[in-house]
Amino acid sequence: MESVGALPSRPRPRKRARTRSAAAAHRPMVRDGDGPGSRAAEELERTWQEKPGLVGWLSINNHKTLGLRFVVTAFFFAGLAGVMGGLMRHQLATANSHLLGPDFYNQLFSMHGTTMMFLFAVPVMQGFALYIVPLMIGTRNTAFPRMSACAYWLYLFGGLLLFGAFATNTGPDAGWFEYVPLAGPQYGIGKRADFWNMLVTYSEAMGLMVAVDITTTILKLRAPGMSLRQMPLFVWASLVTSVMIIFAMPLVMLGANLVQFDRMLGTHFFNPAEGGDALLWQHLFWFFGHPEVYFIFIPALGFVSAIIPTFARRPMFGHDAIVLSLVTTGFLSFGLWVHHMFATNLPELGKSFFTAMSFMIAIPTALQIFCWIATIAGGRLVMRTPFLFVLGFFFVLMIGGLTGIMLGSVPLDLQVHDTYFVVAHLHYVLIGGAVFPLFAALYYWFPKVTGKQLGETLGKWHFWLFFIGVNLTFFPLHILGLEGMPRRIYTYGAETGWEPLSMVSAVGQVINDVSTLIFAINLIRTVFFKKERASADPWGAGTLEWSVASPPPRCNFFALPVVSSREPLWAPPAEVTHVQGLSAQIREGLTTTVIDALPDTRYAYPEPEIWPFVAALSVTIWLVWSVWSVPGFVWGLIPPALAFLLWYWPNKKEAKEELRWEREP
Amino acid sequence: MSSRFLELERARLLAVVAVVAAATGACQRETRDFLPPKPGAVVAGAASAAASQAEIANAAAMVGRYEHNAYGTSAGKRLWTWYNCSGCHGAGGGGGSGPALIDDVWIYGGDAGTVYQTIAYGRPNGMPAFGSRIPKDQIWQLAAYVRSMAGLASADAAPNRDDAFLTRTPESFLDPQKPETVKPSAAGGRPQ
Amino acid sequence: MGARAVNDRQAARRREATPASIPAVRKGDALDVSELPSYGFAHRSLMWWGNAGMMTIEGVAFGFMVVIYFYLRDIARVWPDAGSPPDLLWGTVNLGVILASAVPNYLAQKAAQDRSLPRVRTWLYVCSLFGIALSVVRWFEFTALNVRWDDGAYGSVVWVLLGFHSFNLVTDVLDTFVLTAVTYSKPVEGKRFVDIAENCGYWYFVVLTWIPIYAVIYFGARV
Amino acid sequence: MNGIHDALAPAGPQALALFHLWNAMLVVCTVVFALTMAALAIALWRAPRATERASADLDAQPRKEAALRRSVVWGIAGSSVLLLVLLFASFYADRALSALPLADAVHIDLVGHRFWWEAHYEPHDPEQTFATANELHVPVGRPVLIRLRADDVIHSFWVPSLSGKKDLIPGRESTIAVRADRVGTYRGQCAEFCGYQHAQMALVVVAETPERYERWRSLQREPAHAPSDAQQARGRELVEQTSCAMCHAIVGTRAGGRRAPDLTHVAGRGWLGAGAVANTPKLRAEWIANAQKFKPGVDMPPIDVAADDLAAISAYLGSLE
Repeated sequence: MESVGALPSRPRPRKRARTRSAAAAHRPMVRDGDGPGSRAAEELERTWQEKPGLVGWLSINNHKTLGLRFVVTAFFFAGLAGVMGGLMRHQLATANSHLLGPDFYNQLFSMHGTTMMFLFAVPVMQGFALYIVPLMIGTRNTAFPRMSACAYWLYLFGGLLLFGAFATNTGPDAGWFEYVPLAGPQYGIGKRADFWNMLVTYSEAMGLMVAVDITTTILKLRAPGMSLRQMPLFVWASLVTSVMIIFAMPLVMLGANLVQFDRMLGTHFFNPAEGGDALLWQHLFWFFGHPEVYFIFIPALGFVSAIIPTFARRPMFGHDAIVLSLVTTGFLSFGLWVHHMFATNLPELGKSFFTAMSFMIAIPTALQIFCWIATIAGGRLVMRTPFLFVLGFFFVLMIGGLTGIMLGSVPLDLQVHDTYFVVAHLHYVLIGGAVFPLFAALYYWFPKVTGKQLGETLGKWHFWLFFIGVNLTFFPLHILGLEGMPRRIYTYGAETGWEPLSMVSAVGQVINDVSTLIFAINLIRTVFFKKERASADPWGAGTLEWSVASPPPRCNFFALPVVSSREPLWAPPAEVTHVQGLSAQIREGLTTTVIDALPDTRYAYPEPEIWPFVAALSVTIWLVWSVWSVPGFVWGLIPPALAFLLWYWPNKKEAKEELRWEREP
Repeated sequence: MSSRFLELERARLLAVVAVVAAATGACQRETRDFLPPKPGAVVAGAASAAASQAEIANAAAMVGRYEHNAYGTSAGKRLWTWYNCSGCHGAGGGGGSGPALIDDVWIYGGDAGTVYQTIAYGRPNGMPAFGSRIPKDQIWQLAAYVRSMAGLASADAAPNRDDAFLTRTPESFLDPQKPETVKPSAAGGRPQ
Repeated sequence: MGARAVNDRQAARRREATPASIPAVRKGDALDVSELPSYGFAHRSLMWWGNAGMMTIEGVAFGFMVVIYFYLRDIARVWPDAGSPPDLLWGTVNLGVILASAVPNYLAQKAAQDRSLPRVRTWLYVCSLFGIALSVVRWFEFTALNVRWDDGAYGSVVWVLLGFHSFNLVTDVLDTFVLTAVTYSKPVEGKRFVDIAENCGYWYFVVLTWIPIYAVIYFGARV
Repeated sequence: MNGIHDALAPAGPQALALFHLWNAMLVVCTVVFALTMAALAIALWRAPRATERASADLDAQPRKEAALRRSVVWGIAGSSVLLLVLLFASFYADRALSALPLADAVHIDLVGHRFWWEAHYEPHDPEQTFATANELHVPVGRPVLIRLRADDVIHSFWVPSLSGKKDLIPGRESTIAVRADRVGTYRGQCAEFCGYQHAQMALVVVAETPERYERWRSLQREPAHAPSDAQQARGRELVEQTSCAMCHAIVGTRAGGRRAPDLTHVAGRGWLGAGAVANTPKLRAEWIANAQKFKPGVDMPPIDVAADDLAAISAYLGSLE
């Protein structure tokens, strides 16, 4: 799984002292603060080194390894979902084609949607945040690394269970939002909807755990001097996303559990005959659903805001305006959910309120786009692949955003809701708004993560083919939607006249596949066959992550930096440059105050343990057991309770070691 | 060293067997084969109960297959409401002018072949012969559903509650009834 | 405890509570932090922020459960649509006991902030006893709901609302048991007192969320 | 099931209002898109090139920054005004949708089932009412008030050439008012995913002159034609005695099932199975024998019946004009 991470460049693990406490008792207390190559740096390398063997690999809680695992696993799931997308396009290329039966096709589009939204988009953005944010704010690890490790294992087990279910013909078959009567007790036949509800519980738990981890890291572990105004824009985007996740994801976990209670315990939340209501599920889901798509969009805005200054060779124009736009978009996204339900019989006045809100949210994004264009206009440009993808982002996102405004109007939505116009809009906004910036970020931070730069020529081929493929695949769908082609149909009659444009779209899909193939070749060629190593700052960027080696040492900074400007590497050297005095023999970092980042306390990061993996495994046992038997829902709670108890039980060795470095507040 | 290796090997073997068992179990429960194996035959008129044993044996196999198939039993439940079986057997199969179907008392026996025969050829004292009116495939599904009403079918394929007024505990909530505890009624075949 | 000792302790506690109370010393081009404390209470500790995140998550879940309660109540012609409103006895007893449990919880938190192990251990025992009492009262509450969970939308939403709070209550009572046991595992480092203080903070959340839920369950069907 | 199926080919006042709104939105959005892309292109064209090693210029030139700030402010002001314009256009179109005069409207009760549409004309007037399925005939110029109810899962009634869509939600009742101003057949399709055969759950609205509509309506209210030859009589007997009668109803015969489309005047309908197969004698026979071949997952079971019986049934149903 961690093929990219396990690189030849990783230092050979040296034999550790048999018992740390015995060795530590007489060892002099070494403090950090000197540069690389000093005795403290060597001691830090030993302290932050991972345990050997499989147990060691399973108990890694370093934010770089976790971030990498999230991204690699997310791209693995995205590959599978992409194949499903290709299959569907192939099925719809011709009229009356019975290549795929209705049941398998329903599972395909449900799995495509569920995987892309829950198993690819959010985890990959959180993976990038986990990797980049600590480096960008100048700290050694995230605040709760074990919780993020447990979140990764939950994510992996959830994804494997969903694809295991799909492999045994039990994949969800009622769309990626599983509207209730169809996924309810009567029409949701077999265990299919149960597995979907369980996956939602998994992926939301993962999202929430990582969100709390990132929020606490950003607020409390910034380098001294990095006040809120000095924080880089990508860190602002991650903060806004994480806070939104904390307020939105509990709702869909609650909703999925209520549907599961309806199916397993016979409650009547959504049974109209016994007082329930089918629309209640739509309210619950979409109140989370719309912020969900902004969890994917706002980190991508963060990527663009991090990349443009580097390739325009100047600070971002309107930094504060972009921060305010990010925060406003975060708030407004909670007020839009009914624009997914315009075709229901909700009162008209209420719906028009949501039209106004849907139009209003376009303004902060427009402001950001204008600020970016202004930065490009005022800068000196370096036309490299990451910047190309950002330009592709402008084009594709603008079309997606404008069709979004069209969809926001109640009357027009009555014509285009649940048609291929919506399919075109969502792909333009998601591919334009998230996948293009994601590729830009991948090309941008690849040298930092792996120490080698991705090929430029292949990169440009990948960009142009992807750009043409996306537009060729999804633009015709706008027209098909207006010609009445509904969403989620596995076939259509020849008399409908939808065949020619569907064929064009299928051709576009092939071009997409070719571009993804080129990207894969570029990836493999760089990781396994490229020899020359990238420097610490190949793009000449300004933020902190470029001040450490590529790939960064396990402890990130041998001496934590002190920051005095938004682009520390570009600013003239300040008088105070780094922090000294933290322990080099236990994993220690520095917490700082929330607003002005004044040094507050020293903080001992938790040592790597196996318990997060065991806890995630026990939660898996509980959830799978609860799908098959109702008592399993209750007795299944015992394994997780035990796992979390053992996780919390203090480790005597570490307690003794940390006691040596303890100072009263 | 070798014993540990064997133990590892056995653990891996067990895991594979468990996965395959889960897979086949899930496959059988979740298949939606809309085209039945052989198009349902309209059983000729009021053929006497002495229909060929082969046909009954085949029916038992088909009912057994549908009992483990979620789509089959839920189609059976839909047909139960469509063909108004509750008119005589009571809203949740609790009994009315016809005998109750959710208890463990079976006048003519609860095994698959007998239930199929009851529906296809009818019974004295009021059960009409539906053979000529309901295609065979639907009779198999109905028989599978009737057996799941009494808990004789596997619980994880049994249908869940309807989005309607709750008349009984849903079929998938019943703890399975042992077939051998199926008691024939005391009197000579008269419905209680 | 002379007056001077008292206000010394108050000054020490005030210093502990204010972030960046011990400034870092500048040495040449570096900032020396070796004198900084290695843990802090309340929002100086990362555990407090983790707890705040957890409370927000559960607060959102409880909030929307109450919204669902009134959504279903609004579309129902008659409410409660099955069974009669729950008896007031056990709910009110629970309210009383849970409010009373805030006192030992407060004292346990203060003991943890003073880092005196014996006092912490005694008050954690008292909190555990309150926890057991509350769980028993909650069991009777479920029997006094006068409705089954599958009797209709009303029964479902009341059972799930009470169920979620009970899950929350029981997990935090188990937390208190674990913390009491952990006080016996030597050596006791400073960070553990922070954990105990934050768990007491979380218990305030369990107490405070019960008040609106109590009002909704017991008076939502009456008023 | 053929007929005009295009939101850009309006045949009623509501679809026309939406068509105008679509054009307005398209124009405004294309202009905004073009302007923004032009701004980006100019920015790219005029900005000098540099390499990674070029040092970043931190001291922003005041004159240039002020110009950029002015253009950004103008951009935001412009887009906010345009958004307001679109907002009012949307409200205006929304009002036009619900401002349809409902004098002497045709009342239809439409119930959505898994994979077909059940329609009852004039349901409140027992003497006028009759049932039909999947094909609605409406008089040109007269409003049609359709009451939408769902029997199982959520469906969505949508005929793009007439008006926007409206969901049919179980446990809730919604209405939609529609009017066709031009004679013609307008195709619609279920627009909310409802299961295996969501793809083949189409309906057709045939707008015709009031006279033809009255003729059609009076024909629909009569019971089924008596069979005119032996084969049709044999067909009727089979329909009444075998599985057809369990679900289908033919007024005037002993077949009275309520769970499937009413077949009293099935020959008058151009398609069978809600758009699954054309209503020609050969295809009709194949559909009766094995509907799953055309529409896998539909609730109609395949029946094993001899060839001549099948021909008889098909002939009889073909006679029910």
